[in-house]
Amino acid sequence: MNHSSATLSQEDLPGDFAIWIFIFAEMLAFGVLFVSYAFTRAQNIELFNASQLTLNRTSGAINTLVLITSSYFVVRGVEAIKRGLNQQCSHWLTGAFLLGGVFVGIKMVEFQDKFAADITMSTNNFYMFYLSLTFFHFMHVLMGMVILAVIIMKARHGGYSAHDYVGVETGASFWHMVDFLWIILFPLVYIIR
Amino acid sequence: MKYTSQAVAKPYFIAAIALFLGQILFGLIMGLQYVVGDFLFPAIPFNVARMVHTNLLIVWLLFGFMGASYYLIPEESETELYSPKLAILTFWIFLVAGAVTVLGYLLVPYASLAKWTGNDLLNTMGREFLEQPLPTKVGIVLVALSWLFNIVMTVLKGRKTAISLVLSLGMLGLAVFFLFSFYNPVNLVKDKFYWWWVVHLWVEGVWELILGAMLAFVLIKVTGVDREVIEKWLYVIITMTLVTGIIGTGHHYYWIGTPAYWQWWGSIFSALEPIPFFMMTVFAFNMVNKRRREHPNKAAVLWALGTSVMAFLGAGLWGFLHTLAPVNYYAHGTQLTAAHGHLAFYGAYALVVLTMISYAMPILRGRAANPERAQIMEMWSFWLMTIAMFFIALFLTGAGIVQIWLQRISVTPMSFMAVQDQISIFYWAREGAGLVFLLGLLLYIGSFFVKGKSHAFE
Amino acid sequence: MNNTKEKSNLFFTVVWLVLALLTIMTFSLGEAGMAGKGVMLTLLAITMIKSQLVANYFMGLRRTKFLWRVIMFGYFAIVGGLIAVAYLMGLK
Amino acid sequence: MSAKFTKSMARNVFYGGGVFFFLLFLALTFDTMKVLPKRDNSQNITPAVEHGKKLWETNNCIGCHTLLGEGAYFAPELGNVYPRRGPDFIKAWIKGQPTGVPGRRQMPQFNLSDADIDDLIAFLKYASEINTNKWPPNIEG
Repeated sequence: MNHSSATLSQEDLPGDFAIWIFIFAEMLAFGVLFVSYAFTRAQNIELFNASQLTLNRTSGAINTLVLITSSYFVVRGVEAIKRGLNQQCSHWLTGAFLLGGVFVGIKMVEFQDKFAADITMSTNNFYMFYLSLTFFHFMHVLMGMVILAVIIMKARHGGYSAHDYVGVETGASFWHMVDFLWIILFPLVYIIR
Repeated sequence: MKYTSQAVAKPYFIAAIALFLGQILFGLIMGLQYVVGDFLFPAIPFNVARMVHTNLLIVWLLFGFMGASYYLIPEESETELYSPKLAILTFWIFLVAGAVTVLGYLLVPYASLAKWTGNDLLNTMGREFLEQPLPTKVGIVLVALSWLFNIVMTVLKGRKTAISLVLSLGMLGLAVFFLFSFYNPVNLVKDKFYWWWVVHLWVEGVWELILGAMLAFVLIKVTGVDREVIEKWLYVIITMTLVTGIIGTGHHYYWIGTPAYWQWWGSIFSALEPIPFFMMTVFAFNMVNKRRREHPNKAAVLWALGTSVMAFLGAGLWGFLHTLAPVNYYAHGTQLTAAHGHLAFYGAYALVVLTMISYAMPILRGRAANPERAQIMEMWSFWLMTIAMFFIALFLTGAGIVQIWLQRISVTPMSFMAVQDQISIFYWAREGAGLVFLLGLLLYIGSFFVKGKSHAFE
Repeated sequence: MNNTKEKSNLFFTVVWLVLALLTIMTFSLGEAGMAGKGVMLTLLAITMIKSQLVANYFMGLRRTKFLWRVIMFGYFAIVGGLIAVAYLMGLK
Repeated sequence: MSAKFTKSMARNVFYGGGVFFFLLFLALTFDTMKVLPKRDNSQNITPAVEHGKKLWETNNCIGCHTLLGEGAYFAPELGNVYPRRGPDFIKAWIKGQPTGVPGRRQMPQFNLSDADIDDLIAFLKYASEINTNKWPPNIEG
């Protein structure tokens, strides 16, 4: 697969390095939460397996597809801005933003069900991890959407060019992080038993 | 001194050192009371000595922060301070309020002090670190607001730099979170929950912004490294401080009645809290190694590097020792907590104020740096105080570990007082280290009076 | 210049489809309610592949310095590995 | 190091990260406040307990003792002194202070009336029934 830019010299990280320090910190926090979930489950498997069944696996899967697609839209947006096409970039990113909204909508329905069933972080250890992980990730999706919105605004006003699109790549890197954290979270919490 | 109004910082620094000395004297009294239980009883019971010790600590650090900001903001904003007179007025109000409060602790039984100072009106007294009577608390709010007003007006009319912005945010946070000291519900769990919003969100939140801004300022001055690089990393470090420190408040919510999920949130995020301190150490050494000039004030460079290392040891490492919930279950409320408290407060905040004083005082007295002999004396005092405090922390850690074993882990747990007798050897050693610390501090004060050829401004 | 544009966009679309496919596979394994060591390891492997795909191609780490790629791959390997260990411990 | 590492982006990440985690902290606080009544024994707060807490504060007990592990480390933990010693012992102890034994740690005499001591004990009883996730590890506190 002769990827067009594979031949380029070793580049630096896409986007501003400041966001990457934040990305690594978030990855560390989520990583510790994932591993803590796994080892806590090892101590009470029946509880975790039982409670896991009450989760809405379909909405989780749909959300995964939604986030992956929105991540794909962001990639297309970055490819567009690399060629200086501000408007096209803002359209792709708007698509990604709307899909983020879909994710948030589905998530809020899911949370509503749980709270209606009087399930909270104090119900049991599984729900504590489930709600902590999904809510922590949910807030990251919201933050990612705020970042995308800022970039969309600037792109719509032609704020970027083929030689200056660091801001777009910075927001894109954060959004992709939010995506792959969910890619790990979904099977771990919803599927694997 | 580029701006005449920077001279306002001088009284603040002098008051800070004087109160620091007072704090250490009462620390020594308490250290002795740990081994000779009835020392100075009933004239100064332990609880009174403790109030004076902890309140003097916070007040002398606040004096240091205020002095530092009155010194560095005019230089950062490249304009005169908005109102030097207001700064002097604030100084005297704060000094008098502090002195009267300490005298109140010492001369009047606490219960009567509470009755006479309107505690029945609004009950805010009797909580650790927040023992001040209501009028003093109101005074502190006024002092904080006038300090904030003075600094922000100066920044607004001058150059805006990352350092002045971060310092102002730290001061704003300090003022806002202190307001929670007025909220004292009957519900003990809520009382403690919001009490930590003053204590923790100060020392592991906004104070770290002030610490970062002060250290960045001194590093720019003594290393001459490009401001852009230093301020960029300042932002990164304080970002990590807020990312880990805010949710890190959870490590105080394990055993006070709050839900069990705090044990996960608190443990995970407070375990990450040493990261910003580690970054600060790497950052400080990196900047000094890449320095573009040899600043004559070598003592200030030592203080700055010492701050970054001791802050990481005291706040980072010693904090991590007992921050994870399963460990904290046994270490909560033992001498291990006291060890962390001492080393963290000294390493992070006492040292950064001393760094600022060591850098600014010679300039306030009209020279780039103190004479060689004075600097050597200052460096001796740094090593004496730092090593002495390190040993205080070591001895208290030893006491804490034995206390945890005897009182909490062993199958036949001993009573509190029986355990205290078993660890009195550590308390004797700690008192010895405390005396060495006092020697270091006296040497530090002496260094201001050493005459000799000083380095003129280049 | 034109053909590389189509090619890279097509490439990303392919990556997207692979990711979608793997997600559907994960979901169907879940729906089938299968459990046990083999399924767990398969699911974990799929998850790590998907994450690495996102990191390599969507995030563009493919073209960056070795250091960043090691950090990212190491993260997936360690997190995935520890989760596997925890689940294997649970099975005993 | 990435060629692109600007101060302005570092500042944006600082604002974004700071606001984000403070909002998250508020969310956790909101949930805590909601679930607290089931754990904080607040249903047993009586005027006696309230007055007892006032006495606890105005006599600066926290200056020597710890309560639920927080305070000074000079004297025993009092969060579970009620189950450890019982009300009568506590009352006798408070009235009998200071011991005056040379070299031993001394507790001041607070000259509290019997009613005051009963209120203080009511507060300590209330404090001992708060759900502290099974802390302290044993009765010694």
